Amino acid sequence: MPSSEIVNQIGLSHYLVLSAVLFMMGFLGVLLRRNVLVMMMCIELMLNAVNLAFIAFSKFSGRIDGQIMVFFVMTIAAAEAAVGLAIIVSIFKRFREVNIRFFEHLKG
Amino acid sequence: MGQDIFEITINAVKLIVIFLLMVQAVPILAWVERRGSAFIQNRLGPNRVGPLGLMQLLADAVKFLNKEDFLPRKAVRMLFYTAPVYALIPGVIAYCAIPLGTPLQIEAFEMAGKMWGPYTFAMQGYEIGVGIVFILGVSSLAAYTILMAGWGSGNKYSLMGALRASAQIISYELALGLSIVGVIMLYGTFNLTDMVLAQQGPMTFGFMGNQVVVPWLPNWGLFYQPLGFILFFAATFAESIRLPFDLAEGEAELVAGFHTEYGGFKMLMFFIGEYAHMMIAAGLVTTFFFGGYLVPGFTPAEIREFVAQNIASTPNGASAVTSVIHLLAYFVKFAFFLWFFIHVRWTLPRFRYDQLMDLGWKTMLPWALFNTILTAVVIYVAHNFA
Amino acid sequence: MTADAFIFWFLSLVAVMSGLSVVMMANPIYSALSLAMTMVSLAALFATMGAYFIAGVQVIVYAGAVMVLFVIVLMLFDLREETKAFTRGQISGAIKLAMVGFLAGLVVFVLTQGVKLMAAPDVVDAAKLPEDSSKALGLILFNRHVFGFEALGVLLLVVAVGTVALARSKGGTHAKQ
Amino acid sequence: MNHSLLMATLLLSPFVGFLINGFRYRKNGPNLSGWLATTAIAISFICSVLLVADLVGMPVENRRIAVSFFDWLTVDKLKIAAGFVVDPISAIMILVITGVGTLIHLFSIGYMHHDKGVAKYFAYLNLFVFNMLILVLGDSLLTMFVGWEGVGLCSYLLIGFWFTDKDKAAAGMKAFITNRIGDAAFLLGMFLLFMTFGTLNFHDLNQLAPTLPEASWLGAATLGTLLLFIGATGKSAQIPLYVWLPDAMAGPTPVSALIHAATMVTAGIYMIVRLNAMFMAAPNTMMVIAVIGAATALMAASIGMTQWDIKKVLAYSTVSQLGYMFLAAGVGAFGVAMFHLMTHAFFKALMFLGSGSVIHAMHEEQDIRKMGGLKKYMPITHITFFFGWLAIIGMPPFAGFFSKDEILWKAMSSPLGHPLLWVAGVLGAVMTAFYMTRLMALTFWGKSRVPKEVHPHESPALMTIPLIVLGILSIVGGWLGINHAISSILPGHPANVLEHWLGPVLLEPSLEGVHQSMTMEWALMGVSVGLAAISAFVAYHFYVRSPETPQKISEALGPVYRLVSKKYLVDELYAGTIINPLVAFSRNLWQHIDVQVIDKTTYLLADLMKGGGSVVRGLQTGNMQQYAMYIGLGLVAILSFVIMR
Repeated sequence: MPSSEIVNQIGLSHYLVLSAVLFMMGFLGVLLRRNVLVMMMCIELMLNAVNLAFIAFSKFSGRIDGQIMVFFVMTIAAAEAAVGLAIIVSIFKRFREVNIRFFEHLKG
Repeated sequence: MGQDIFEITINAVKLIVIFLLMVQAVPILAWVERRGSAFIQNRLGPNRVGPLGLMQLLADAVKFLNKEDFLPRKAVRMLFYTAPVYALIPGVIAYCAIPLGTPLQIEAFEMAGKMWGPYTFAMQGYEIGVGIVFILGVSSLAAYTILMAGWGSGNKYSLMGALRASAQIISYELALGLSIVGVIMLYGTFNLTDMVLAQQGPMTFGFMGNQVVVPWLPNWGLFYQPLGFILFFAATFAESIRLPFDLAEGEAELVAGFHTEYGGFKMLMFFIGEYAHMMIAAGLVTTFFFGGYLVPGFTPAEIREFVAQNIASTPNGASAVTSVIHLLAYFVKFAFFLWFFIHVRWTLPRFRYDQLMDLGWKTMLPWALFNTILTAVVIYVAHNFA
Repeated sequence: MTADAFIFWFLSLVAVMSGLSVVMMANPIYSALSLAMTMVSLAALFATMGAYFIAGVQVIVYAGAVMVLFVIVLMLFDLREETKAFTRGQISGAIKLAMVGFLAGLVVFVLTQGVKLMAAPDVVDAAKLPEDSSKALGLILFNRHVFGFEALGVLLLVVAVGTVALARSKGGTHAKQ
Repeated sequence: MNHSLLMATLLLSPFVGFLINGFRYRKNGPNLSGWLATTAIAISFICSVLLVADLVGMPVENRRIAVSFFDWLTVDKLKIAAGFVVDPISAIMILVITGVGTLIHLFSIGYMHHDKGVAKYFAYLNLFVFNMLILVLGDSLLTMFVGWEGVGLCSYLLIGFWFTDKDKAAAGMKAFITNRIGDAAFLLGMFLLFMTFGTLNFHDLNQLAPTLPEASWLGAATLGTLLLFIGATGKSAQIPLYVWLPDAMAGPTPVSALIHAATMVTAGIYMIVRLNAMFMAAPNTMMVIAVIGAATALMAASIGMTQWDIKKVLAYSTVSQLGYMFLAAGVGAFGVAMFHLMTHAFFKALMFLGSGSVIHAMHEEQDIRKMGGLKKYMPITHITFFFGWLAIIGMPPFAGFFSKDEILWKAMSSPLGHPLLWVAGVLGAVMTAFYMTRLMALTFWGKSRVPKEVHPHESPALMTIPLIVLGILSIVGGWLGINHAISSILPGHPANVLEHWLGPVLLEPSLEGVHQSMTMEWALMGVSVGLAAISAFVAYHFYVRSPETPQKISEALGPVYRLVSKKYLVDELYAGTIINPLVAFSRNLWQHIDVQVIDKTTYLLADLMKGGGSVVRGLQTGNMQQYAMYIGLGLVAILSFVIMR
């Protein structure tokens, strides 16, 4: 069994490591998945990981600002998701398919 | 969860009892609905099976059980099967958070050679600090069951129904949430029990520095938040997709909406889910606006003291009896609202979808905002110009 | 294994597993639902850390609305099982994997070493934050950060208008003729 | 009348004529533009006559009208004002320019009547006269240089007037370029003089000129004057740079008359006479001038004898007469040079205009082999031409005799002179008499070789009046400068008017030490006139009585004759030695250096840029995941760097 101190004593680093792991998973998803919607979701996952880190810092440093930041991040994420989905809808209407290859048409 | 085994078991038993209570309530409500609607439509309704047709629902249950378990060809297996199960979970979780009665105090007693300390058991599933936020959150997850069912069954119409229903739920969640804000400002807490206790005794409130007491009125939230009550009550109809907002499965247009392809026991699960939502709505209305488990006009302390004198002298017995009394009080209000919910279905015509959306976004939302601002102003004036 | 520790490990396990399934699932609907699961588990984690209001908001806003949006869009597109879920190119895939792995290693290393400096005082401060920090959050949000709050309101308005314009622009039932 | 107003009108009226004709060159018809130009020059002529009259009235020692309009250039030490001076020397010049100019303008009204761009022609002519006046009246070398350049430009414009014809345009270009070479030397001379003497003003330069003559060739005065002389050879068509004048005949005949006989070509001599003190201080330059003058006279005269084009013959005769003027200037006889310049202006302008009317009559035919016996058809032109002929070969009563003999006498008697120079002079005179008589015989006397379809007729009055006036002048012109020997035998001993007029202004070599015996003078005069008469008779005999004899002689002489008739192959020499190597050098300069070196490097740079661009373009694939990967890699790099440090 890992040393009891790490398992039982849940400290800031536990939360941060969890957030890092989630963030990396999201990043990997963004890199690897072909379907743009899933990419968007992975971005949401990354944002959630960030929120977790914020809350952890806010709890362990005793300042409330973390939670306010989470509040802002959440709104931005919602806005980003909305616009992203609108773009994806218009791409879908145009190409009947929703994968990253069609976004290359937006290339300059 | 509790310090020792005894408390944990009691809590577990409490949860199961509430769950069973909800599940059993559904057939009764169904019976009430069918009989009520029959009488409204000048017909008798089910009266063959058992006295006054009470056993009809049992027969239906048996019928549902042995119906063929049918899977549509283009359905998405996993979603199709999990949707009904998931229909029930949010309803039950939310209901357990509603306080049903005064907490039961048990003195320390000796049993099986071991001293068991004093316990207090809350007469509700579990005590949640931020009651309202928790309930709102859980109820907003209901949209997933609808979407899963709609799309899972691979039927274009059911998908249409599901999309409309989920859009409706999300929009009215907004109105619901905002109307509650007035209540939260009034009681200054998210905790449901505190809200109920805040509605004790006759109507008393501080205004312009002096305490005004209105003896003949109970201290209910309704009188402080009339507009809030109306909005909240209408929004709950939409939340639980009950008439007049049940466009999702309006028979004429979309057959049965998102649960068209479901038959047999899966249909039953959806049925229960729907009624569970109705029960939550009724419970919340009573808690916010009608004093929850309080007997109108009397504070729990008075009742306990009355019981201690002439009914049950031992402390355990007294708290038990008061709890039962408050449970009954809560149950009466709760039943009344359920009855009301059901019979509204047979009296109001169905909204068209765009009317539904307009009502949600263009009338209820502004009014809810207005209510919030009004309450804020009134509270500010009341407190600051003391 | 204290209760809190158990809760933390259980929730983080759920979060990690559902996070992984978001990336790995071939069918986008399943990944969407697993993402919803992750969000709910994160909300629970927030609750363990005393941020009840944020947990509630997370569930209502994120899991309840944004994810529903995703699911609705996915269902409208009627995306079923994807044969080639991952982008082509083995080498680039390998590079990406290696890069993310290394990055994760780096970050975790930094966190475990660096945060130790932070860890010391946290036990003391924990008490400072009230058990239910919703009230404190509300106070500060509407006093010091009121401008941010209003800006967010405007942002959401802009987004709403933008999204409608964008969605209606090209074809579809409500397209401008 | 105050002098500055007169000077201004004198200068500006041709300029105004140029402006009017210039800007309305499409709209002005032949008559309007012609009479406009002529009146402009006539006004200048009147002004110059008035000015000269005032000048005559002035006391002898400071006969000088100086007018300064504005300060043109003040740079450190160099202060040049737009100052103009009329003194005895420039008086003669302005009278000649405006007088002969007016006559030539009158003549060209008739001559150019059928030409399309008549207004343009007259605009150029007016501009030419304006520039010539500036050249002559300028009080400093720089102002003179302005006129010098202007005149060069106008000669280019007028020679290449019919620029649509390639050869004529080439001739204009040739004239301009050779002049420019001369001008370059002129500029260097000016710089040198300014550097040493600190001023460019004629009056000051003459004062500052070193009194005792410089011995060495590299002295400031010698080198400066030598460079100025090279400039003069360019402008006045002497040995090295004379090649442009024969080709300049491509221009309309009145142009040749005005520019290439009377005015522009004399600019060189005028400049030397202007700076006489400076030139006197440089005996070496004087010797060079005399030798080149004599050589040019001989060479041009010899070529003249072999030419068949009427204007070419006259052109070479001009070159040789200019040679005589330089010879006179070279031996220090500045006054006589001016005198010959004046008389030459009269009879050469006359003969050019005469040839013009002949060509006009013969419908643009210039080859004298197709003429002959025109005496009958063109009596006035013949008579005036006859007087010009007598003047040029130096028959006693006519202008030519006095000025040319004076030059020959000065060549012999002057301290700077030399018997050899006199011999060259006489030989030149003999040849001049021969080719002029040949010209007269072939065009006017003898059988008519005019082709049937051509009917020569006398030119209209407009063209014959100037001929008559010039004819009278070429008779009377000579009497202005009768020398002592002749005046002694003439009744009333008429004084040498020119001598008195120019004497005080010019610094001529002092004659004390030299014994001037009258008998010697008479002897030399007799020899030269006799020889000239004999050669004239021989030429008459050749070309009128027995036309085939010159044929036989030319075959007998064979190669010599061909060499001379091909103008000693000087053009080919220049082409071979200077022009072609220069062109070849610049071509391979262009081929190798410009193309290979310069272009290649610029292209290299451009290619580098393009190459670099294409490398970076690889990054821009539009694949968003690739971009994300780059972000990740960047992050990893930064993080690892931060940690490692």
